Amino acid sequence: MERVYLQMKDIKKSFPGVQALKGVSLSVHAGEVHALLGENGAGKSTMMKVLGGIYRQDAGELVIDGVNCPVMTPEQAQRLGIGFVHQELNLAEALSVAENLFMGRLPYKNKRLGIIDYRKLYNDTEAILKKLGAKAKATDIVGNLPTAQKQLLEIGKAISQQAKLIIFDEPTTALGNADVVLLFDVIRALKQDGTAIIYISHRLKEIFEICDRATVLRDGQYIGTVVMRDVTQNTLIRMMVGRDINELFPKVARQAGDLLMEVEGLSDYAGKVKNVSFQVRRGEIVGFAGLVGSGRTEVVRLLFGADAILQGQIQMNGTPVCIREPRDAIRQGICLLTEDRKQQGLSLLMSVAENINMTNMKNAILNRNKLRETAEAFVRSLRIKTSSVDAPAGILSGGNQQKVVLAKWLNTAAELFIFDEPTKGIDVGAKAEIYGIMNELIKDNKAVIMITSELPELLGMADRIYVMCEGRLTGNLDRVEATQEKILTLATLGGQQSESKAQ
Amino acid sequence: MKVRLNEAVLPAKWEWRDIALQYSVYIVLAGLIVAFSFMSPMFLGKANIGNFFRQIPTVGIVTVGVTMLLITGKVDLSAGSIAAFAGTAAVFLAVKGFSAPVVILASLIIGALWGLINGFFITRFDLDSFILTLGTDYMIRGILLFFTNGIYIKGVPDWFYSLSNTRLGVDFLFSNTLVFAVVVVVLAYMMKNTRFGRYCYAVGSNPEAARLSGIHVRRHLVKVYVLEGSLAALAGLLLMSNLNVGAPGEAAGVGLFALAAAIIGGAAFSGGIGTMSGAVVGILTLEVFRNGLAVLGLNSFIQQAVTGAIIIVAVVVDYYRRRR
Amino acid sequence: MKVRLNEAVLPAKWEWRDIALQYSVYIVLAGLIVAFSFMSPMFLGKANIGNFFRQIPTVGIVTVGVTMLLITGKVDLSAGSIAAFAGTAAVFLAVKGFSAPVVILASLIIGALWGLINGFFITRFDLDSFILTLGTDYMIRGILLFFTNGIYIKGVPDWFYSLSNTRLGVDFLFSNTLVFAVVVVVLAYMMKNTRFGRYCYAVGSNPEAARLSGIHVRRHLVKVYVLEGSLAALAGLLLMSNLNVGAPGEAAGVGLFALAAAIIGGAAFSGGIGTMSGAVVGILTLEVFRNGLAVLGLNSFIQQAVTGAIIIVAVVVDYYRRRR
Amino acid sequence: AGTNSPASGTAGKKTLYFIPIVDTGAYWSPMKKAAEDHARELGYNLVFKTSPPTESQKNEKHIGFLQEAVTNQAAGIAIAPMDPDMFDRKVREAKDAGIPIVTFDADVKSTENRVAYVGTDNRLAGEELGKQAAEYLKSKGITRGKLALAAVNLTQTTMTYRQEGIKKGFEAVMGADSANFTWLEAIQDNDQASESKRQLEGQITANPDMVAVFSLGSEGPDTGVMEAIKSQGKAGKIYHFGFDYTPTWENGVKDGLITGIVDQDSYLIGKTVIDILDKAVRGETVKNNYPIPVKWVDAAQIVEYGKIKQQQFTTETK
Ligand SMILES: Nc1ncnc2c1ncn2[C@@H]1O[C@H](COP(=O)(O)OP(=O)(O)OP(=O)(O)O)[C@@H](O)[C@H]1O
Ligand SMILES: Nc1ncnc2c1ncn2[C@@H]1O[C@H](COP(=O)(O)OP(=O)(O)OP(=O)(O)O)[C@@H](O)[C@H]1O
Ligand SMILES: O[C@@H]1[C@@H](O)[C@H](O)OC[C@H]1O
Ligand SMILES: [Mg+2]
Ligand SMILES: [Mg+2]
Repeated sequence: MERVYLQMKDIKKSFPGVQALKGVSLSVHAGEVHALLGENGAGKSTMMKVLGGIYRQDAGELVIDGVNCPVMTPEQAQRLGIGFVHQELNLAEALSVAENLFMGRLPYKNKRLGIIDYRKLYNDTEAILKKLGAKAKATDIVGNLPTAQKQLLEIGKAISQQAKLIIFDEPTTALGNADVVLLFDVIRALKQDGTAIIYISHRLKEIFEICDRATVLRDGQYIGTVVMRDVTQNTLIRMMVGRDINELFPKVARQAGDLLMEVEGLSDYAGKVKNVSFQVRRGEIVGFAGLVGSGRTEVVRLLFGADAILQGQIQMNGTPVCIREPRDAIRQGICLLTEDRKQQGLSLLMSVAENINMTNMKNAILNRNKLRETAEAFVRSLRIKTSSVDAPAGILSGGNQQKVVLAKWLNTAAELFIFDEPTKGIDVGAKAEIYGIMNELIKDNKAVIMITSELPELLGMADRIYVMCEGRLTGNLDRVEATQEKILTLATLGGQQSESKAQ
Repeated sequence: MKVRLNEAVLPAKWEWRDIALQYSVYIVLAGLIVAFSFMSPMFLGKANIGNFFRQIPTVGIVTVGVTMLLITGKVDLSAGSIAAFAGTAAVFLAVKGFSAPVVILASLIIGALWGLINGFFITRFDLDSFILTLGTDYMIRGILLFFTNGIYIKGVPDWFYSLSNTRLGVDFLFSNTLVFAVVVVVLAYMMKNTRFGRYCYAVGSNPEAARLSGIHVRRHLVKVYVLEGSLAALAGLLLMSNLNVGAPGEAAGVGLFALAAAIIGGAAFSGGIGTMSGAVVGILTLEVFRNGLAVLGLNSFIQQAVTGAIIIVAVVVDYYRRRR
Repeated sequence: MKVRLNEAVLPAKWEWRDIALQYSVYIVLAGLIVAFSFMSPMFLGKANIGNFFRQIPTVGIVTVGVTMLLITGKVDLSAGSIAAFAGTAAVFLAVKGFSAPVVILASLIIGALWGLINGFFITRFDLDSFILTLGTDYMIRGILLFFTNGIYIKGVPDWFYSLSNTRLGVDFLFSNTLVFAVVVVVLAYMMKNTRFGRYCYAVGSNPEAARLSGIHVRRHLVKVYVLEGSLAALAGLLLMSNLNVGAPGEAAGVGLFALAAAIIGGAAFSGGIGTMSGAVVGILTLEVFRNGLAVLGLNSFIQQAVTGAIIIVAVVVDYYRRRR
Repeated sequence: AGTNSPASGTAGKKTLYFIPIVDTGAYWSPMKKAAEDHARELGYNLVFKTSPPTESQKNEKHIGFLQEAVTNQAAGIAIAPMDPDMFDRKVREAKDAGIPIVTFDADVKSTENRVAYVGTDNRLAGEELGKQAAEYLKSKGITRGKLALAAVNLTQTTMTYRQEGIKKGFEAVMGADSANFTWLEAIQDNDQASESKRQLEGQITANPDMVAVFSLGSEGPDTGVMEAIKSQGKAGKIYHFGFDYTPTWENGVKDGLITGIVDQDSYLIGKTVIDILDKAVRGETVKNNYPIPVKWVDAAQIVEYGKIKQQQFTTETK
């Protein structure tokens, strides 16, 4: 149990303008779940990419199972049994589930000619899928699967490789509660088999639940390694952030104001939203709860004009509005922070400044100085960690990218802010900052719709909570009456039978 | 250029419209055949069918090669020049008196070597395949024309002519058609059932994921270019046999046309998508159309214009298929 | 051909990117100029410089148009045909006796309309721009050839000839060069400092994010195609003025060549990347090279081969630039 | 397009296949008109087959047309073979099938397999042009200098023959002085006027002693050469000799951008082809060769000459 499987000593790595790792050490035992913690941009992913051979360290030593590996490559990492569940999905979307799981290690009827044994391939796949509790079938095309299933596949890939060390880089951001439970079962089983596991997450609750020890980084510096049993949440946060965060959910209760948005009988073409009606008032944070796949994202995409509306009416400030395109919604003062920042939120090749200003190019001829000043102001006020506003958004860490998306919308005259999973991949410090921003917004008599799969966050911040199940609204709970249990019941009730209970 | 997979969730009920769209290319093809045979009795005549089958192998073989490449996420604009180069070289050697096996092997190797060069540059220098093969297209053709001085090579031995032109029992089946059919069947099997084929899809769909799965992506890409180059050479060989000369200016533009056919047949620039049967239907559709127009005796410029139009129609139909 | 937006795509040293982008191409360009001036004393002579400046506008204008389109993430293979169509139509109208403003406006509108058609199909049916414009290329050219019967239109009035050929003070500066320079300056400014230009980068870089930021992506794309079509028309106008005829077969392949130039100049197929100054250096590099070869009086075929080689060299140099 | 199908209400009529390289342009258009007019007069059903100039499998397609004519048992076939060897076998197969074949524009290798060739002898035509050019230069007292040549496509056999002929004719007339002349690399422009213009401009810059240019093939090189001479201010200093009449020449007559051309009488070629084919079909004996001589047209006569010529253009394709 106490066998040291991985040792990374004094790793240094710099990118132009940033020293991402300033001498970080990490030691992981076989059969241990080891958390890697730190704020956004602390260097966690970079550390793991060094381990995976994706980046080459500037200095420092890597010892795996007693073997010194000065230069790591992805191929070598694979040979050494290092499995990687990346923060970003990395699948061959056009291929089947089975092929994704076994690519590179397909079973053959004739090894030399490489003639594939499909029967064995599918059988092996079904076995793994069962172990993962995944709903997908071996022959499904990955591109057609929901994100949660894709995320499970990434995990399955690592497991099926019989890896001795598996790195989970924020594996639960796209998973619902039930899936998280399943994942933890899988992790525990792996641990039993003596697999070493590195677990990265910003959800401290999970860390306490599944991890044995934790190594904390801050600003690329090694802060320390602790045994989970011996620390409190506050100690951990202090190590990460360097200060205390007094209140995780700094909720400011306010009297709800005028009716801002009213939605009647909204449905979409794909059948993922069925006859949804609700209201949002100024000065309130309206939460949407539901299982992953319950259609919350689809509802807000309709409000924003990102998808086409089949039926239903939307009123803003008491007048019906017609929203066909996001630009129509923006004109009505609606904005949407999408759940997928890389694909939908940012132009990764463009600079931070350009991303921030994209929603607000009012004049045909641009004043570049002014745009720059605007961007710099947001970088300061949101504490976006970037070497310059001219850096491409793609090189920022996940959490900082999220802040850029936020800045983009704060830079408009929006009145209704829709946040879809706003704290996905965001560190505790930044989370508190985002909650602070929400409070500012409602103080300005604006309104917020928040979708989140983290129930504590929902209960902590929302004034009212709508619950969705299979495309229908199944409940509308007030802040005071809402509990985890009530929400879960409403979220798992069949859409049909609960129709009467809505509203 | 990204394909949307999200919407393509399978419908619960298969309505006839869905089926129609799923097989849209086949339907377009069938429709064309029916329409043309009404418009001209010559269209389904023995003479025309014979011609059709004898003309399809050249562009057909290039098309399946290019489709394999597209599935792997790459293109080759130099395919036509490779065909001309390898074919002309074969004629040169045949005229010099080398034996059939030597000539054929040499020609295929020449095609493979050009493919190797394309593949090497693209992988070694991480180049866009479009622009690199545009460059090699100019280069290969220029070298070929320079060495031959642009002049046809004559005096082809009889065995060389028979490569394409051996009659197989019936009047409308010749050896080059058979070669084409064999190539299609072998390639279709390979793409579906072998490691090599599946690696093509994996590399085309997500090269990074493929690399992380332990596939040697660069090496695989080079292999695919080598195979595609040999296929182009085979096409060139059959073409020159058909023409009975070594024609260095031949097969210009075949690469682009093959690309159009592959895409009409369902392959995508984004890689990872496409089938051999689709490719064959794609090229058949384009060629039936062009053949029909020629049979109808349309003004040759109008033929060019409507060929453009059919490419557009085919991709628009494909749009409805994707949207289903 | 889709580039995946993971970290690996991003340049390692982004601070130097803009400088480095033009630097390496400049080196190739400067090297070529030095080499040719050693090889031929005529190369830097007044006469040749004059020729060079009069030859560049046609392909140059198409190149900047295509670059704008590439930045927006699209291509146009029909640019050459649009140029020929609009230019020939202008000659037709000029010969019929219409006045200069009418003719010029009509020609630009024709180009814009073809651009509109390209843009409409691509956005309405979500088509791959490569294959759609391959189709319209055939179509536009076919229609043009059909209407003119492939025969040149002659009897061009004097004012039409002056469009390109008015001497501007010095011996080596003519009106078409001036038009080109103005187009470049205006477009460079637009791409950098206007909303239209920045939207091009945003749409090319991530169309979905652009749409969700409130950019009307389709409409923007159509606008870009319309502008690019008009630029192609302008190029065609200057070309026909230079040739003093309406030549319906002219400007074949110019679109592909312009694409090569744009990419050598640093634009990328994946969209979102590229500059006008890069594009100009790209086309200058290719054209200096071709001009030098013509002055040296090299064999036509060898010229073709080395043009291919220079494309390859340029992209390989570009690789080292990216890697720095 | 009623002439395109042998079965289109023309029962009883015999079918002739007519397969030119293309059906458009100043050279081919009159030929097509002549063939159609004349076939109608003689009571034939004429099947006209050709392909677009941009066709990427042009040669294969045309071999196919020939094959089709044989399979459909045409009464007679007229073909412009793009190369003597390429069509040689198919022509033999036609002969074996008992179908008389007339070649035009270019011939096949085994001349015994076709009944007759109608058209220009491209070597002789080239010689004529070369001679005329040399005479002209001599008359201007020019006995040395550089010579250039531009063609659509240097790979076509007809073009190669013409090039050979031009050199031969030029040397024959120039005699000993021909050693003082240097031929520059030939320019190929694929019918892009701007390309031949660009290339020739380069050659003129590098060779101030250029005295003459020849252009062959089509309007592309013709125009390119004229405009290059104009842009370099060499009108009247560099003499330009062309092959084939096109109306575009009129652009250069006034400014001295064209010196003279040899022209093939393509209308006569078309008419003769049908005549000879008719005779062969009816079993009459025909000659082996019907050379249609080219005609030298001086710049001064081009406009007048063109008036007659343009009456032969067909607009039927519209
Ligand atoms: N390719 C790169 N080029 C330049 N800087 C980079 C690059 N990759 C990472 N960085 C920088 O290195 C630092 C560490 O980033 P890293 O992605 O390791 O953070 P992280 O701890 O994983 O954060 P998160 O929790 O947000 O995922 C950040 O400042 C980031 O901007
Ligand atoms: N057919 C599909 N193809 C690809 N991705 C999909 C598909 N369906 C859903 N997704 C993605 O899966 C994720 C969750 O599914 P979905 O959007 O249906 O539920 P949701 O209600 O948005 O979930 P949540 O409750 O987490 O917001 C989203 O990121 C969504 O974009
Ligand atoms: O005879 C010629 C023909 O062979 C060529 O293709 O086009 C024009 C004519 O001069
Ligand atoms: Mg990270
Ligand atoms: Mg969601």
